[in-house]
Amino acid sequence: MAAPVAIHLEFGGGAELLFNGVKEHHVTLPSQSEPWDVKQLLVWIQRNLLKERPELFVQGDSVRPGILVLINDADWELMGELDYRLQDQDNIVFISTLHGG
Amino acid sequence: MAAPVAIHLEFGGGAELLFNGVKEHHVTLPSQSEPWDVKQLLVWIQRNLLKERPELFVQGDSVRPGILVLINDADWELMGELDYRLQDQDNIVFISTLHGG
Amino acid sequence: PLKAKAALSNDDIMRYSRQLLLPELGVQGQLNLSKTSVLIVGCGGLGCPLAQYLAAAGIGRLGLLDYDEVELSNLHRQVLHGEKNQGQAKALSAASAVKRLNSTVECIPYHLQLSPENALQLIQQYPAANPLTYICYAGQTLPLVSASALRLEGQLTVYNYCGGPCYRCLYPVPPPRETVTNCSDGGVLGVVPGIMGCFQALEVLKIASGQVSSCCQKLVIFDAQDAKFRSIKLRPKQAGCAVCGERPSVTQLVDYEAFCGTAATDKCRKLSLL
Amino acid sequence: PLKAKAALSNDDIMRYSRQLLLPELGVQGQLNLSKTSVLIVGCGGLGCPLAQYLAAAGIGRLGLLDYDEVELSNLHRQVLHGEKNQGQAKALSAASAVKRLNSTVECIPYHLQLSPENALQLIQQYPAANPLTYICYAGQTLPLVSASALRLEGQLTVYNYCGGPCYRCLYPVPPPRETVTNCSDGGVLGVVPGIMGCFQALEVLKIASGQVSSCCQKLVIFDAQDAKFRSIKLRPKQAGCAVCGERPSVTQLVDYEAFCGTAATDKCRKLSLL
Ligand SMILES: [Zn+2]
Ligand SMILES: [Zn+2]
Repeated sequence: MAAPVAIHLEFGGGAELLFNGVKEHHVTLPSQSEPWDVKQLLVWIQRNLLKERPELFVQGDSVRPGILVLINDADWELMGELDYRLQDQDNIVFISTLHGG
Repeated sequence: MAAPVAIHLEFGGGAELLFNGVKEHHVTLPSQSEPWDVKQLLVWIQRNLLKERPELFVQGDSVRPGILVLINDADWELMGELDYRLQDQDNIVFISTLHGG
Repeated sequence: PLKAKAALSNDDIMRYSRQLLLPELGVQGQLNLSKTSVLIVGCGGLGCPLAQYLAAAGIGRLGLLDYDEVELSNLHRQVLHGEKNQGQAKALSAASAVKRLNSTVECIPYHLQLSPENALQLIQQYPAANPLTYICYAGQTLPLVSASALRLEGQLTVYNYCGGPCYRCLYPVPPPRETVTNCSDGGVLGVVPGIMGCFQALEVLKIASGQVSSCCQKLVIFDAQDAKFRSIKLRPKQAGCAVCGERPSVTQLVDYEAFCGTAATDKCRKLSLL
Repeated sequence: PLKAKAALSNDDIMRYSRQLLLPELGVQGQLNLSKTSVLIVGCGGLGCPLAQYLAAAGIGRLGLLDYDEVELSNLHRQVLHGEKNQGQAKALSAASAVKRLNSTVECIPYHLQLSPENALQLIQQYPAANPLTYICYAGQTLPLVSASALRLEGQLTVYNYCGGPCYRCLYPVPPPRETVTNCSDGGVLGVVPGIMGCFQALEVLKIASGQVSSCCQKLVIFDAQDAKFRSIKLRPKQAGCAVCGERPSVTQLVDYEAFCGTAATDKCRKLSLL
């Protein structure tokens, strides 16, 4: 069994609008048989936090195009993307690309 | 005996010009009988780092008016000023107030 | 005194439509802006973008104070002025540029130097709902959004606000005159005061519209070389402060510029605002 | 092609004196600026301060591209335009404002919409020492300083620079059209693009003068509500990228705006620059 994982989630660039406008969430992912990875986190977010229009947040088992995922202030592409294993106190940011000015 | 203390010094707002223009310095303060405080640090800086015109950096046993001291991103007034005891890995910033624009 | 608008006109609604959409501002925030007077001290590198964005956003009254005339060496950073304004008073040049952008802003140029004698009188003309003023005097509670820029660095602080310090709390002793470098001596990349002046405008707009400035009791430092901002927690208002403390010894208006050590005829003096 | 200046004129020395003092710029940096051409795509909330500060600093040539006309609802953030310019092409209005500030900058307004057809031809007119251009095409190595601003947030990235990604590396699949919010729908506080446009100008000036941008392989995020900047490390240039990778499948110019999902007639489309 893997222990519960406490992480800090942030949504920005408009992605927070899918979460009642709340930008920061401190959450604890429950204990489960295997370590938590980002792929499982996306499922957990959909079930527990997402308030509306899931198609604007996920596409298949990943985030929808135009949302960048940042793990501890680095592009998730540098960290293993969906396979990254969450550590306690990780900071995960989902940021929607802005257009306009 | 207190162990050596490794700290990170930064100079900005023009104060770096008294240190050959070098803004960041990683230094290790040697072991001594008592713990290092900011007052002793000022003496050490004068002896070991300061390149010119000490009167533009110190006045009496403190920094000259117009220089703010920041300890780990907080005003030193919140931290005990000259009496603050340095901890390993502390970040100490000396910043000269800018005028103009 | 600035009369409060009861409602937005159709033109106002059109002009400000993109910001009225913001829940953080909305109609009430816009009405708050329209009844706010701001005195901008210095129409230079900081004052130009500050005046520009406050006027664009619909501030009610803008006092534009500057003693200098426009010179060619100003134009690399003082972007409200044009080549044709060389020799003209900066306060007047800035006022006409602001008028071109938003004629609904009441715009008052002051071609004079702030002094202990005229400062109080000036401030009394800015007694609106959210008067922002920069003068240090005993018992003051008026916020001052102050910024500076030199070389590739900028600093910003909101004084006299939310329990934070006044200028004198932070600098109880004026710096020696020879330690004060100005833009004439040290140089400055024009877009650095551009960024800092916009930042001032942002914080003024928050305060004036009824939001809270996020720079309360903070010093923001900008390093343009590394493109890094750093936010420093400052000391609170000091009980022993000679200006704002419990037993103030400075009960007259302080000559702020003299206190800061910048000379009166300095061509690039401290352009704090408000 | 822009002819390189051999030396600075007396007027140049006077005008740029405050920035010539900076060791980071100096005479060589100023000469580098004078031989740089920059194409600014969009003369709106970002393009206005960007054009203003690039012109003030002495960039050699400024292409100003915009398809729209000035409207009243632009003026809360598009500070180069004035009330009298309503109905005029933004490219022309911006060009005359820039001329007022610095007549020595070669200023070329383009009242047109960027398309795959005209983009290449346009870029070929910007082949100076440091051509900055924003078009994604195979094998490109030209830096693109891109920014955006919406509501109270801003983002900035330098693409195609120092081993960092191109736009396509970062966003291999275009976002669904319905997820792209623009300023007309979402609103924007005018000074937020002001800050981001100044920030773009800073990074363009670094690259154009021969310094290194500190935003290499980074995304800078600005939250105006909290007055916080955050810098994110991005992925490097991707070997498998369809545009800049080892076996590019996109070998024609890409319609960048279509790729980003912003409609051609969007009144507040992506104002990236370059
Ligand atoms: Zn005080
Ligand atoms: Zn690529």
